Amino acid sequence: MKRWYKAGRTALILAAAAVLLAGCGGALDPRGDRAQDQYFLIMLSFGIMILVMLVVFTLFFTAIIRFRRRRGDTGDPKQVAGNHRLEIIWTVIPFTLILILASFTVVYAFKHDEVIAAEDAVNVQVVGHQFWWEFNYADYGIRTAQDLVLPANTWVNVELTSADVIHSFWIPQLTGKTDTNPGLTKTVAFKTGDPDVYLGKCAELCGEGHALMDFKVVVKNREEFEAWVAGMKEPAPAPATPAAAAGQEVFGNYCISCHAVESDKMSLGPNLKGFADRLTVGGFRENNDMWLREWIIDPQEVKPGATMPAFGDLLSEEELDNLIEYIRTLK
Amino acid sequence: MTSEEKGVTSVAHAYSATVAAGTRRGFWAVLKDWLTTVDHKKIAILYLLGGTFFFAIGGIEALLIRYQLMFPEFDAIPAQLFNELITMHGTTMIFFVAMPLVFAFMNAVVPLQIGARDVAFPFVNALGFWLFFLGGLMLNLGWFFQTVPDAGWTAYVPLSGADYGSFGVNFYVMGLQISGLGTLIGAINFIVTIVNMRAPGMTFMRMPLFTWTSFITSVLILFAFPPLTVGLVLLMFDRLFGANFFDVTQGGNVVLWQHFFWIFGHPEVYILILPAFGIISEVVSTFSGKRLFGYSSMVFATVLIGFLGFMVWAHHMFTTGMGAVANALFSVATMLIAIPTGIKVFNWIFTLWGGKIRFTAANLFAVSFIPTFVMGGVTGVMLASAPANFQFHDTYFVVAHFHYVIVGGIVMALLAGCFYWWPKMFGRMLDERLGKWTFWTFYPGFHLTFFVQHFLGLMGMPRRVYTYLDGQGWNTMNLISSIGAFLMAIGVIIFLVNVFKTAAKPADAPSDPWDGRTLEWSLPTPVPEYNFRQLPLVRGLDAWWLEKREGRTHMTPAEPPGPIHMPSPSILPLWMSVGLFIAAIGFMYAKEPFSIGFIRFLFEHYVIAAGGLALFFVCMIIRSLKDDHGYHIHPEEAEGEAAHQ
Amino acid sequence: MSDVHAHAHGGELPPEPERATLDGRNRILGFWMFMAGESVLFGSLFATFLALRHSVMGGPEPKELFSLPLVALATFILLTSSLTSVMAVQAMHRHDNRRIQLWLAVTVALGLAFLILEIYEFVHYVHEGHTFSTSAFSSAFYTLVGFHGAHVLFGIVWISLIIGQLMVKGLNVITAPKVYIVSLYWHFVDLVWVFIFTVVYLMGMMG
Amino acid sequence: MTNEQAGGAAADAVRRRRVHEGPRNHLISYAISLVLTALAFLAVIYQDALEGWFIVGFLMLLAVIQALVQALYWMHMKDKGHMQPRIFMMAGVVVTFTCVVMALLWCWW
Repeated sequence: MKRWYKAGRTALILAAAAVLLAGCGGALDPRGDRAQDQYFLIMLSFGIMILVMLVVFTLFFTAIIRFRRRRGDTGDPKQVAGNHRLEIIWTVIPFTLILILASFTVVYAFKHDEVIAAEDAVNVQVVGHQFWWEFNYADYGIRTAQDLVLPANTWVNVELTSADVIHSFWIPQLTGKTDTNPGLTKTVAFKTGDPDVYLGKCAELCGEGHALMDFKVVVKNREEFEAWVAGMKEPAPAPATPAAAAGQEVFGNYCISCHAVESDKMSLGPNLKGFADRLTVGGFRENNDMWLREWIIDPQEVKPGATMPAFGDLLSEEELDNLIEYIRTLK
Repeated sequence: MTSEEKGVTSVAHAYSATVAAGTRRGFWAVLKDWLTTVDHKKIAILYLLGGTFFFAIGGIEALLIRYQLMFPEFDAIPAQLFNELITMHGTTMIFFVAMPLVFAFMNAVVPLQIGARDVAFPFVNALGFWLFFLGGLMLNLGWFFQTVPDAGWTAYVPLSGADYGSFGVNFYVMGLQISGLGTLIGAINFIVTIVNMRAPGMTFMRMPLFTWTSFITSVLILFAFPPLTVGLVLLMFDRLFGANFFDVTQGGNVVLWQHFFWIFGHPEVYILILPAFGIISEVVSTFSGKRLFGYSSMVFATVLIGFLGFMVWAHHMFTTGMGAVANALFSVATMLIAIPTGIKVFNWIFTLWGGKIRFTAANLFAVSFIPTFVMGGVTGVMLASAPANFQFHDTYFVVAHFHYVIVGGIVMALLAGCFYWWPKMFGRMLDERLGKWTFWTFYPGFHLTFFVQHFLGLMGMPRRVYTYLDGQGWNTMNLISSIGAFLMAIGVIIFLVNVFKTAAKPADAPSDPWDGRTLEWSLPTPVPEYNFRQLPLVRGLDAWWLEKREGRTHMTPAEPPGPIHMPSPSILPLWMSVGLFIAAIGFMYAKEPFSIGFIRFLFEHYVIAAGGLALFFVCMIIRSLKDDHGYHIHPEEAEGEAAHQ
Repeated sequence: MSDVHAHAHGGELPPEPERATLDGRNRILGFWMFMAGESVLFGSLFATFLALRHSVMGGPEPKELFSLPLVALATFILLTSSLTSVMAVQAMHRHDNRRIQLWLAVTVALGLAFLILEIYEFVHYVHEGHTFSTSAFSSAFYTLVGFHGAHVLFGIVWISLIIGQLMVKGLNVITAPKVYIVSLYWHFVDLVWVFIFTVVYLMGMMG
Repeated sequence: MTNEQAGGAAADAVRRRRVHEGPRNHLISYAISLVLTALAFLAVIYQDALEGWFIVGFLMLLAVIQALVQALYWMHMKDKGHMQPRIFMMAGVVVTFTCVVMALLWCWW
């Protein structure tokens, strides 16, 4: 029975490994400098621990198989008080293993606490909100949300804080978590990988919408990044179509009090400058008209706990269409 | 035992374990007996019942959680309810299941193992139980008022605070304060009992390991619960009286709560696991037929774990941004704990080694504890590495880790303890066959549930998410995990069936069914109210086994028989706890706009709160003024008793 | 355990009546445990205070609030009451029931004086605009000092009850541990105050 | 019945001495406490004459000495049979110290 079970467990491990090899990201598919260090530490500790487990399991299974009471055997086994040599061995060997792991840990703990003052480093202030992310590029005068746009293979210093409760900023493939604490700031650095879209998450329970408080990290080439910065600083073009113009009016009536559409303005909700180019609605749904419409009609239905009021009852179908048309012009 | 006596003792299932002779009594008399008891053996049963009751609640919560996570974007349970479920599951399981069940065994076994007639403070012991129980009710009261704690069992401010928290968090704050007080005084009782009331010859280094671990656990409780109490008081002042400890706009600090919580919270995990270590040591040693390998290093390791447990709390907070020095220090300190823990694991294995192992249900759980706990332990060391922890933290890897330690460690040990000590506690043997069925459903179910969660965590699934999106490669593992959870539930149900089936049987367990080694097995079953007619003389480690192997059937007495002084039962512990319960309600609802003017008046002016506190203090004063002279059991009665064993 | 009863009734009191019975020894050791836990409780409150002591948020600064003569007087009173409570224990060791009551009564009186000073002080602060809800500092201040004040109040009631018991029941092996324990408690309260006047008041005055 | 109770002749002698001890020791402790308190107040009153860090250290030292004097004499911790209280109070102080260090290092930035 036990053996069967052990075999089952091995099969599970293999199955899990297979799934991992299929490229399902997370910390096991690191793309940035920090995440690669962390991956190394994970694998190092994992290796040491597998070693420990092998030794323990071998001894354990040998013991329980070899020393089961045989039928009819009623005598007492030999009473052993202990064995100093053995006891020293199993104190010293774990100590050595721990020492190895601890050395690497200490080195990386200091390394990962450094802020990188590289010339081309990008500085971003990250503010956690219930349940969305605000990204401020003070160097460029840009305020944006949900999509963290960064140049490739560059050091990024993020200054983390929160507007309400504690969130935790996490991009599994680029860097581990750091909490965003209200009233406090903490700056951490990480290096972006090659151009790609990485998934970012909130990793600290922050309320109803916590599970869906995702964001995207859009890593672009330097040139594309520069172009994005320039684009974000341009004023929004006047709406080209009458529908969009009508939508702008709706936006002005209902939305503008919370959502700024220029990247240099403070904004209560996510700043919508550049929304048309963003990857998601609400941080996790594909940015298409369907989800945008759903969101405006009833945000809580899409993302529980979202603080934006539902506009389904306030807006007519036509107003909704116009509004969406307008929002699509926010490049 | 005669058949007549069997009839008498089956009046009430649990009751019969401690009552040896008497007439059939009415329901109210029995109820009164249980509400006023100060007998540690009955309090143990109360703790067991209370813990099991909350275990059912916490278990259902767990199943609902796993049900919702079975499929991606499943909408069986809304987000808010899900947050309430995880909060209540965690809080219930730690404070109102693991703690009381540990206390149940401490109460049932420690006085017997050290050769004492009673605990040092029987009244305080009873008070500890009632405070725990009413604290647990207080926590769960939210379900009836439809406002349930929802900020996680760690209740991080400001999510649990005055500005962002729901009303339900009040139940958490009040419930944990009440039960925390109970736990604290319970711990003081055990420290004093173990220090002052050991039988002649029972030196510290002859104490059974379960007593040792209970002792260290009590010490940890003594020092770990005050910081939690302070944290809860601060939170309560913030929420109810407008204080600003955690309000950043008024200069408060949100990290302070986390420090207090974990200065308590980390020792708390050792508070729970150390008695589990003790149980495993007893069971493994008994069923291997060998004395514990490396007893003194086991004791040393226990003390060391207890000490280090206080120095590592910040490893739960690596991601709060404490800086490299703190992270490095706490990493290394945490890893060091692996060494005494490793010593323990090897000692258990070498206790088995060379033994003649009997695989009873109790030993099945105890033995399987070892590899499971090792798996939980090694992930603990992995988590201790701060930079790697940045990836592990708050993911399912952590969930897997602590469930391996808590379910694979503590619950397995508690189940082993149940099967091992059930005959001594209740006078009946649990069914071995059903016990093995429990094992073969629960144990695989447990691994199925939590093993895959390691990988979910590594793949980036955060904990405390009410749902997850499709296409991240998490679907299969979540489904497996949920199936495992249901398998565990089946195991638990089989166990409960076993308990009921056993309860229906006559109480005819032999006094020493396992060829035990420690003093509790030298006593007749059911254990008389006064435990030891004559205090035993202890002549070494595994005192009872030594005597048996020298051909004796009784422990050598250390004193002549004489009248035995017993404390009087008291209803005051219950009333004191009720007083605090009422006071908590009074404070919580002080600002509630009740529609009925009179009720509103009572709450608004703190009449209810003051009334509850008054009840508490008046009971306390009565207790102080009225001397408890107790009563005496005379040797003749005791003799008559002994004749039956 | 049978000796509990034997000593409780009549007979000559032993030299240390508080330790004459197992119950008495249990209570004393248990109370030490309680105080060990309490010291962590106060330690946590001190930690809170230290963490938040600069968060005055525009409210009055400690320097503007505190008055050293008042604190010195309170300290003197509490210190003296600690001495009188140890005198009560000495009287108990001499089996002098009347003296125990006398010294305990003096302790209660001094405790009351301390409490009145503290209440006066708090009322004064509230008038200065330093209320419980003013800032994190004010919350931490009132919680720490108020917690100590509550301990003083509890001690006063407790000692009074014990004086009553000594009057009614006399000094025996049941009341003796109570006198000893309440005296320990009172010393502990005084000990905490040593750190309060040092950390809260004196260091607060240093700005 | 317990090991402790089997106190031999030595313990009895200590007890007898305790009965006859006068209030002298306690009055001395009282005087020491008064002096230490007065020193602490004086240090703060004349704080301009000294460095800030020195006064803080000095105050803490005075408080600790006073606490020790009171615990050892008034609370009888110096006496025989107080091993357990000593161990547990020490442990309490260690945990307290931990809390305070926590507060100073990581919450007061």
